[in-house]
Amino acid sequence: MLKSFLAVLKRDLLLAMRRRSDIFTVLFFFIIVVSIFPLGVGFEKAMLQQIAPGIIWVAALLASTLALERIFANDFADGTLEQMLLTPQPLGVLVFAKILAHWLLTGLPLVLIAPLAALQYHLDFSTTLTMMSVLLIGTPVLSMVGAIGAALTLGLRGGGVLISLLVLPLYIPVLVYGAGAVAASMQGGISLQPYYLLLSAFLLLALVFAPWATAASLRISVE
Amino acid sequence: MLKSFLAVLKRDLLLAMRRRSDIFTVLFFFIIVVSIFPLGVGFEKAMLQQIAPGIIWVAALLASTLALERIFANDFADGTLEQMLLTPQPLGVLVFAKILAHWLLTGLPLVLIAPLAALQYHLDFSTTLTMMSVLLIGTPVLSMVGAIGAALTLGLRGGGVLISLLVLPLYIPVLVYGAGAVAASMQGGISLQPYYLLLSAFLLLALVFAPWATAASLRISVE
Amino acid sequence: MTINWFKYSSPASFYPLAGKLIPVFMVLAIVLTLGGLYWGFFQTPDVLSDQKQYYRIIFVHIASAWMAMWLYVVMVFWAVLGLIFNTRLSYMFACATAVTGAIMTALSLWTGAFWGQTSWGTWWDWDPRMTTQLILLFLYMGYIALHSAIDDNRRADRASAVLAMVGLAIVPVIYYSINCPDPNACASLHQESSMERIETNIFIAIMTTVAGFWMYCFAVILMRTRNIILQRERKSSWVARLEALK
Amino acid sequence: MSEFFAMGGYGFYVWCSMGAVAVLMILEPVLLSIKHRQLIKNIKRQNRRQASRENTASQTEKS
Amino acid sequence: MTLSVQKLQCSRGDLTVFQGLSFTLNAGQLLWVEGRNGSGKTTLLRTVCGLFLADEGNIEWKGELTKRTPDEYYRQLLYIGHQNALKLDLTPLENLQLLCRLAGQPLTEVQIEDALLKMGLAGYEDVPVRQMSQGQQRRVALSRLLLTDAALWVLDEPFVALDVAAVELLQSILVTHVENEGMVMLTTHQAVPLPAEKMQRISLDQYA
Amino acid sequence: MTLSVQKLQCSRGDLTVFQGLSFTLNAGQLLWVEGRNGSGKTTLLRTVCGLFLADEGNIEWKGELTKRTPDEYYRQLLYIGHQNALKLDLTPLENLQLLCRLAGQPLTEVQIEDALLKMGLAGYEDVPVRQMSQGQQRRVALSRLLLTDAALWVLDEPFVALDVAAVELLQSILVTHVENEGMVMLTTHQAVPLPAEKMQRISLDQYA
Ligand code: HEM
Ligand SMILES: Nc1ncnc2c1ncn2[C@@H]1O[C@H](COP(=O)(O)OP(=O)(O)OP(=O)(O)O)[C@@H](O)[C@H]1O
Ligand SMILES: Nc1ncnc2c1ncn2[C@@H]1O[C@H](COP(=O)(O)OP(=O)(O)OP(=O)(O)O)[C@@H](O)[C@H]1O
Ligand SMILES: [Mg+2]
Ligand SMILES: [Mg+2]
Repeated sequence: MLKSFLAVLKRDLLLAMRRRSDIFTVLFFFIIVVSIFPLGVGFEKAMLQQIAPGIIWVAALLASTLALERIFANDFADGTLEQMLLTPQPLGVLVFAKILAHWLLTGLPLVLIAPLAALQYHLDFSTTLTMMSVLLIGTPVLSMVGAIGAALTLGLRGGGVLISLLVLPLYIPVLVYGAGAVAASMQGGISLQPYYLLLSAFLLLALVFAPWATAASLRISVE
Repeated sequence: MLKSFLAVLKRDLLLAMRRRSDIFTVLFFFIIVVSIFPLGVGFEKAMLQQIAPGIIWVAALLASTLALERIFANDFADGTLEQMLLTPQPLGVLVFAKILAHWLLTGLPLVLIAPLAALQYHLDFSTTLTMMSVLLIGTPVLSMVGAIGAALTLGLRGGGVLISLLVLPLYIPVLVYGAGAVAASMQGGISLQPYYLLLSAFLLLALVFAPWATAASLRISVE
Repeated sequence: MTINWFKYSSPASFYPLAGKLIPVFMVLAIVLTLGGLYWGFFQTPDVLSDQKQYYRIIFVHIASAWMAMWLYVVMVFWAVLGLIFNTRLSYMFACATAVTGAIMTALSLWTGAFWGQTSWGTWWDWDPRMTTQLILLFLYMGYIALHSAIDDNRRADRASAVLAMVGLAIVPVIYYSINCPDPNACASLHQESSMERIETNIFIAIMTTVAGFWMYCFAVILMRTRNIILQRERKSSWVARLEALK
Repeated sequence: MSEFFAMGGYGFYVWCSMGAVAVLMILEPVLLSIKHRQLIKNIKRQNRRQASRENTASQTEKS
Repeated sequence: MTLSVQKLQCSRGDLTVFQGLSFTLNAGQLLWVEGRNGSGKTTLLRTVCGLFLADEGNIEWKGELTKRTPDEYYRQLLYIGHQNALKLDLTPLENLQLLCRLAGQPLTEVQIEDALLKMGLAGYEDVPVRQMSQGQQRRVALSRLLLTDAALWVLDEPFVALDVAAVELLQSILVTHVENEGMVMLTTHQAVPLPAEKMQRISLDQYA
Repeated sequence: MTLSVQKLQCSRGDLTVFQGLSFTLNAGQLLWVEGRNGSGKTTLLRTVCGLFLADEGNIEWKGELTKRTPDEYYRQLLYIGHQNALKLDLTPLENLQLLCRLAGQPLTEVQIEDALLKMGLAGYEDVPVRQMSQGQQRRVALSRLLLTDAALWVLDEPFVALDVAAVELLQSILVTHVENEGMVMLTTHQAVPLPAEKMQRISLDQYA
């Protein structure tokens, strides 16, 4: 079981290495979205600081949903997914490997690039650190929840937008507490612990239920 | 020539009618993106008003890019695009029909739904009108320019995000003047004419060059 | 006597020529860059009082910022030439230029950020020139991303050439729009270049460094072009023969 | 000397900029020449294989 | 009416798929392109249609370079590739209507229904193509052969996914077309029953 | 080792594709599923694999319902459908390695290279599958037959896109498998040279 898990994980990472540009695409999408907002809303420093947590989180949400579209689509189109359904391993484990690979390739880079975005919005150092740590806890939740949406919309026309539609509302709790933590850290004097606890609770719940729900959705979609 | 133009236009509209959900998906994506921002940035009225033009335009940009992914992808996957290349008509005309259909199905609904978004951000009536009219001039430019990106990335892995990467920077002028016009109308006392003139100029340029560039890109991509 | 330019448009005859040119450009690059920096660091103490020593970032900042912009034009030039004449070599040039251009853009942003932190107390501001530079980086990245997302070299070359062309057509519009987001106020817009009011020593240092950067870019682009040639033509007979000579 | 490196208190900023420029501008040609050497090695190997294949082919023809 | 190809050379990536390929196809003839898997049959057909750019060589239709007068050429050309060029959400009727309109040849519903009937798809006129089996979809695509007035048919493995009855039907359609002074260029691993004087064979294995 | 199917009924949308279908497949036998286009062959094979849910009926493997003990069943099952299940960006070697690992049967590179060689793909071990022709891709997918130790092979039109040499090769592989007490269930329009006692035929046209 562990072997199949590692095999799937390794394959997905290998595929990404074959097309390294894929990883950068998501990163740059994030950076571009973050960077074009000021062109629309204006360059006032105080205002930018105030909206920064929201903008950065929404950009992360969007980048993560967009990347999701691909998580199963290729496997479905070329028949690999069918083969995964026909293995003697529990499907949940293979799915978990795929989600993990996906997060490593899209979520983690977002966390690492976030300081750049913070710079553009004039956030100070400690706020930037908070931003990174909530993103680190929050983005896996996004991947997990998003995977369910991706599995459900598999092979449907208009997949990309459709996933966003299903999944974005589900992301709202993460968005609210994620952005809330950053805003709180910016104000100072507020304990951040409750935010971290809540986000970690989301993560745990997602870890337990999401692979299983995704596997079930996949079975439905492939039929 | 006109007949083929109409045939392609009719087919694309027919296809959309067969899956009416597609149109709503883009609309809902727009609405959701516009609506989740306040959750991230807070609900202060003055601030929301200030950022409204930017947010609504960026949401329109994103919705339009996402929808673009599909404009040629299906035709490519099922071989219809090949057949379009093999017709005795100029490809640019057929491409123009496809872009027009795409705008009718995704751009126009955005224009019509914009007042809802304006309501959420407490914009007044005249500002909302300005918003709608600049969207009416601006969204066709987005579709035109975006079609080039869609044609270039045809059949590539990670199409969706890649298109956004290529196309979002090119959307900036429309974003700046589109959002600028709304902001100016909000302030009052500033002439909006230059904004309209500039946006119309963009539209004209796009109308002349984009179908042609898209056709050339399609020929390259189908090979 | 006329030179047969087309002779050098084939990779086979260009490859050895480039091999000879690279050391020349490299040496020029080192001499000019170091010379310019020397001038800037050691011949301008009277101009730069102790408080404004950060001003020395300008030498590399301007050089990289200029190269970033020029290389984009150069890249589009080669790409268009490729589309028109369908010469393999010019596509390879375009492709090689893009990476160096992106690096130069990144450098100008980086040095600019450090400058900003010292002089304005902020790493980043949405100043039109800086913003345009950032968008230029996006355009380079778009070009590179598209090229590397396509497997087939022929399609990759032509597709990214079209993208570069569209990009170049829109860049002035982007620059204009960022520069004067309010068209009503544009009539009064007059951006003067600070180059005119500059002290002679600094001017010399800047210009020498810029020349050095040009030479560096020539050298690096030629090197990358040679690599691309080898990579793409590894199966062809002239490459095999070339190595037999060595 | 240390005064020079201090740059009137701005040493960190000046040398971070210069350092980045130096690192990238040295790294780029170095990486390119490493790549070049790799490519040439690959081509030589390819030539060698080709030659040995042709050798064995001609020998089997003779025998 | 002649299709003549001279000294054609095509490559995919580094690989030269075939070179020095020449042939002439006259009215009332069928050209059967043979070759191993990967010998370049699909590449050749796509090149002849102008969907793939040859490295070298000329393709002439009625003595004119096809690149020069593509509209003229495409009016006479019908290409059916691996893909069926059908919209899965539309019905066979709508699909065929559009494809014919694009080829510059509007048809009435009755004509199309007639063709579908002949292809054994009676009763499926109004079923979305998505809900059909592989073979049924292929049949819809091949109905175009009964509707077109193009002279030159270029078919890439048309027999794939067809059952025995459909294979026979397609064979008879091809024979009729050739006998009516039409031209066919196809790849297949299935034999086509035609007399030798009406059939040319070309094996790509020789041009590698 | 027996696969037995009883009173199977499947429907697609409103349409009942087949009903009352029963058969038993024993070790050392091949089951040839025949039928018109659209008669439900693909649907049947997918149902047997558990990829499609039947309306009614039982599918038993070694006397146990396959739904009940899927892991046991899937360890013995190899399904190759219309699609090749290959990642276009990976090489044949990497693809096959992964597919075997997933099936719970790790293999060495040498074994896989050997299989590729037998399938006539020597020299293509390190070429991304994207750069291969239709037939070559199909050959890569079919290499799994040489590598698997599954007893029951379910193949949906395996001969499609193959050239004559590859068709013969595949036929011989099937015959060997059946002679070694393996089981095969396939759809095809191509004959498989097997003696009558080793071959069952079932025509879906009768169960509509
Ligand atoms: C990330 C930040 C920055 C970027 C992307 C950037 C970009 C550029 C570009 C593109 C140029 C060349 C423009 C031209 O020659 O017309 C330039 C030149 C210049 N920059 Fe920056 N810059 C940045 C930060 C700064 C800062 C903070 C300062 C100074 C306080 C500064 C001062 C200058 C000066 C003085 C020139 C050259 C003189 C001129 O031609 O106007 N830059 N910069
Ligand atoms: N997605 C679908 N939705 C609804 N009906 C379908 C769908 N796919 C197939 N059908 C119908 O189910 C029936 C059986 O299809 P199936 O693909 O199993 O046939 P098949 O025997 O494999 O045919 P072929 O030889 O053409 O491959 C067909 O009549 C078809 O119309
Ligand atoms: N996208 C591609 N990139 C690079 N090489 C390719 C590509 N597609 C095909 N090839 C190569 O080109 C050659 C010819 O391919 P083509 O598809 O024309 O063969 P074919 O004769 O149609 O084969 P088949 O009978 O298998 O369909 C093959 O050797 C293949 O390896
Ligand atoms: Mg083929
Ligand atoms: Mg079938």
